[in-house]
Amino acid sequence: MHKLIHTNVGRLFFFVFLGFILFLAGNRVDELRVYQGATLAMFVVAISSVILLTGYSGQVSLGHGALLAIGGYSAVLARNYWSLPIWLCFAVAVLVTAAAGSVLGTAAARLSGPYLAGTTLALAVGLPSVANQFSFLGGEQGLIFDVGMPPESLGAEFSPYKWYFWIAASAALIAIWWLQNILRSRYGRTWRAVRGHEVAAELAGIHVGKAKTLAFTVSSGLAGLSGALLAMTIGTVSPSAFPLTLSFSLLTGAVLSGVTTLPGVMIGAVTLVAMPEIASAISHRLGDSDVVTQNLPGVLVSALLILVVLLVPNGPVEQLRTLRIRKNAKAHL
Amino acid sequence: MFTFIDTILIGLTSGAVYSLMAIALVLVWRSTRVINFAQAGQALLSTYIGFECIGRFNSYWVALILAMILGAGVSAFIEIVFMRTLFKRNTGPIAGVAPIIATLGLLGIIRSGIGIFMGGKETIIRPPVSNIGYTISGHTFALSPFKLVIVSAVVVMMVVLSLIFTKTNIGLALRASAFAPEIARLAGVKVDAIRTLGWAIAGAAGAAAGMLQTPNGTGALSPDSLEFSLLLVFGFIAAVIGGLESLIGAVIGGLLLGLVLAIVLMYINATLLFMTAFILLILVLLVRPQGIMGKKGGRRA
Amino acid sequence: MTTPSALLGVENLRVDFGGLRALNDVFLELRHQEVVGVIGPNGAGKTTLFNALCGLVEPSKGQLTLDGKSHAWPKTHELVDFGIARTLQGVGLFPDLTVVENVMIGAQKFAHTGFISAAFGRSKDESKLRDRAMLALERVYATGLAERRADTLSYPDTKRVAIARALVSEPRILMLDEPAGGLGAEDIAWMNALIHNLKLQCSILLVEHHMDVVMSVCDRLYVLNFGEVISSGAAETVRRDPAVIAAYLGASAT
Amino acid sequence: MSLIVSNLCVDHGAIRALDDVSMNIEQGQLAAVIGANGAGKTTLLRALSGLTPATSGLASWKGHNLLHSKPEKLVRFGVSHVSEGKSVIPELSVEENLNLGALWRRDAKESAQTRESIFETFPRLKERASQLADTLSGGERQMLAIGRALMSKPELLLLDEPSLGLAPLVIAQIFQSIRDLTTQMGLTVVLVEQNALGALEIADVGIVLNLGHVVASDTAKSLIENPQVRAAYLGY
Repeated sequence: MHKLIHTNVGRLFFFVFLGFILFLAGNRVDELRVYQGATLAMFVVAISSVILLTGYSGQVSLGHGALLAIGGYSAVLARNYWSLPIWLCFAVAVLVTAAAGSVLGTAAARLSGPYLAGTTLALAVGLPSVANQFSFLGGEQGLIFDVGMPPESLGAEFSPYKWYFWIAASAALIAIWWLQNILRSRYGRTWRAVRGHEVAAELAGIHVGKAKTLAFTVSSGLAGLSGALLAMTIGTVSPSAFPLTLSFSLLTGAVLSGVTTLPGVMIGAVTLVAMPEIASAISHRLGDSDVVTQNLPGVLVSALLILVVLLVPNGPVEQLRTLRIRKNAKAHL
Repeated sequence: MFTFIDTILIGLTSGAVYSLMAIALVLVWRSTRVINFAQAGQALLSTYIGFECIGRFNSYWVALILAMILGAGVSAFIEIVFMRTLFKRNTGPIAGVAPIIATLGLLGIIRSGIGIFMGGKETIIRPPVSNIGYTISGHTFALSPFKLVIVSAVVVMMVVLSLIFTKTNIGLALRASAFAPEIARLAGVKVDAIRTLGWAIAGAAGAAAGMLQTPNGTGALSPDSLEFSLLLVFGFIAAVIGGLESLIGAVIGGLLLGLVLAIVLMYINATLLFMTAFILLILVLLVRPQGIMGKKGGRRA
Repeated sequence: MTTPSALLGVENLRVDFGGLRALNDVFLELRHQEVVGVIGPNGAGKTTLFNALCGLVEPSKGQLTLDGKSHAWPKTHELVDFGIARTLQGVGLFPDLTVVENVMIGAQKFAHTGFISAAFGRSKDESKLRDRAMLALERVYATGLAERRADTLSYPDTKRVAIARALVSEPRILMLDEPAGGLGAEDIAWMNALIHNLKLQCSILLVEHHMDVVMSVCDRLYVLNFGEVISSGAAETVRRDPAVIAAYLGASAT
Repeated sequence: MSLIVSNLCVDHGAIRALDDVSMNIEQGQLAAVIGANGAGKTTLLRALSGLTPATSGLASWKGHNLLHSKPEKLVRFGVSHVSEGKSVIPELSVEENLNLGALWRRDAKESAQTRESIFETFPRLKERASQLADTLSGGERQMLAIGRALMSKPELLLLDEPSLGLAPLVIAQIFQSIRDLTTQMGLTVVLVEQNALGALEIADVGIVLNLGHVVASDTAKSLIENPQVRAAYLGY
């Protein structure tokens, strides 16, 4: 099994198999779980996007929420104004956000760490307010995103949430398969090289600026997709759907996943999905006061973030791997 | 004409507060090479402390001083407990990002923590003097006694800071540790302690920014209030525009941002504020990727 | 001044750092199948010369010729296309890539897979790149290290891998920045033999402090001091030059 | 009562920079440590001043252990290190650079006296006292760096390549002042130099390092004649 995953065809089969498992799972759990499954898929894509940018190409983005917003709005506009089929709306989201990302990335490639962090932060705060400026973006209330009812061929009992889950899960599977292919190709290698040693990468013939811009573009494409998925699960797009805290949560998810490792992405996504539930369980014990219910998720996520950075800065997955390497090295001696 | 004068006045007062916040960020950046996103959270915490103090001592001024002292303490605590551990352990692939992430986490904890403990209460900080503008020949200008207080408080603090930095031994140690920590250590400066001090001063400056900004707005104090989002984002943009390295740069960045935003606010539309700040930031960085007063990167190999 | 047959020629090179003149009027020539050493005391400007050649610092003035034809100073990422590869003093391996991946990065110019095909998992030339990388590793006797992560290597091993990464682009000119630096006596002897071996395949430009290595491998030397060439010519002649001896041992203080 | 180093080993990651280095320098002596680039000279000084942790071995000054102490502590104990490359802070004025060395001292009057005596030794610094160190020439910077170290009232002065990048005439001046300071103030000096002949001429004793090992150690006079010095530099 392990070996099979390491060939491209093998991985394609693995992903199809995974999709089948998910399909079976989707039929066996209640509506809430199905809805959470869709959210989970959305987070998987969004966190992968952050990991790609921060972990693989070494650029910090504090403003991924803004990219999600671009994706969400473009999908909704494509649906509402041109009535495109739903899969095409997602494609539009990916392409538009990737295009925006390539422009941003060109600027970002010139900036060093703190300046890039500042620029992306400003973008995350600034961009959603644009919606208030132009009436076709729906202002503060935003726009309704209706992906339509599930096809009748799926049967009458097939609920909309299950339909969302199907869409989100297949989108996530395709996106991750696609991303893994890229990361295993010379492009992924190039990004890791640039992050490892810029000058050495340049001497090896890599145009560092182009490589970084490409990473930003691909990451944006994924962010756009997850933005569209987010819009689908909540049914609307509005400035308040993409707050600064979304950007920060995604970063938290990425850190929990171990910024550099894609396999850990589930850890981050599951945590982000489960956090509100854990928080509500705890606040229930504390007597269900409003302020606690509202703020507990924030406290938990932030505390987790700090603990991870302090204790396992490269994420649990990477930490295990390092331990294994050390063990092997000792065995060699 | 009146509108234009008001624009300048609004720009300078809000710019002064952003400058104060930017100074706090620059102090931390210079002493530990960390962008402290928790700065706005610390300012929030200090302002809450100030609010409690107002209740107890019945004086805004005593509360301001106490908030600054306690803000400094909180900031020093964060440096000692979190930053030192972080730098000791931090070697992995995310070495460059980890401090930023840690301060974001702190920001989250402070905000939500305050939300839990204080969120239910109604908290209003009233300005100690009137915030209603002076009226001259029928026009009420955007300059009130409290705005004068803000500007003069910021000016006083800047003068005090620059005196500390240029005239005292501590200031010399602070500058030396920022520019060349190794040489400073060889000269006998306890660089670790000086770093903590840098954080403490930043904490005090941030506390002052919070205590001045809150009554200048609606006066309502809450973890999610607009005032603190403004401080977080605009203080930060001001610092980056200024180049992160220099206190003068922070002041220039703050005032520039304040003026530009005031123009947008008065002549165009308030919803564009954040977008304008972003565009201004991009424009400055496109011309000078290292900020207005920042230094160009050295040799690479 | 440059011989028409020279692979690489530099004339009147000047580099300023702020007010400081790091290089002044420096000239250099590298011919086919030649090993040329650049030596000189600390701070003489040797690495600056390498950096100027590699586009890492910008010369204030100076002419560059490649194959006898005048040429603009190349950008760093274009060097590989001109057939120039360089190792770095600090080695500069990519820490979280395996050894073979590190070397494959050096072979980037032979890769043609487009982004779209890569996304669909059709990286056709991947195995070719790997073969090239393994071949390069073989030339530095490091095939056994191929699957190790670069940050688990011993220092002498990182130096081999760095050279393999430079070699894999099949350069005509190999620039080695202190290949023996930081190595023990045994590894220095090994490096010495390796450079002798490489001589057969490409021309080599070398900055090195270990004089026994320099004397053993170099055909000609340029000696820098205070950013200027104070002596140049055949290795044996240069070594006897009183100006060089003074630069190395220091002039009398009185 | 002297500087004693025995079996000192220092590693930089995987590289062993100093291997089993031992030396013994009497109080009041000027010792020249010479050797080509990469011999481990700078590492030796950094280990002695607490900048680089040692892997194993001992180093003591006046019976006090130098290893495992922070540099800012060792300064208070009389160990001053002028690191490689004219260690001044260009953003500060000349006077501020000097004052930096005496910040930890509690005797304001005496520090002022020290400053005056440094101005006497290097009158050029007095002329430029209020200028930024950035505007100084290479030689002046080196004087300032040494002056800064002297402000800490050192008994053991560690100098790393003061001649680096300076013109021969300036080197001669700097070397002469180092010799004079040693004699006048009764300092013990470890002078790390690539400029072997110049350093040995002013030194009392000399130590030759090569590839992290001590290859020769003798009085400065006899080292000048010693072929091992040439071997360490020129490979013959």
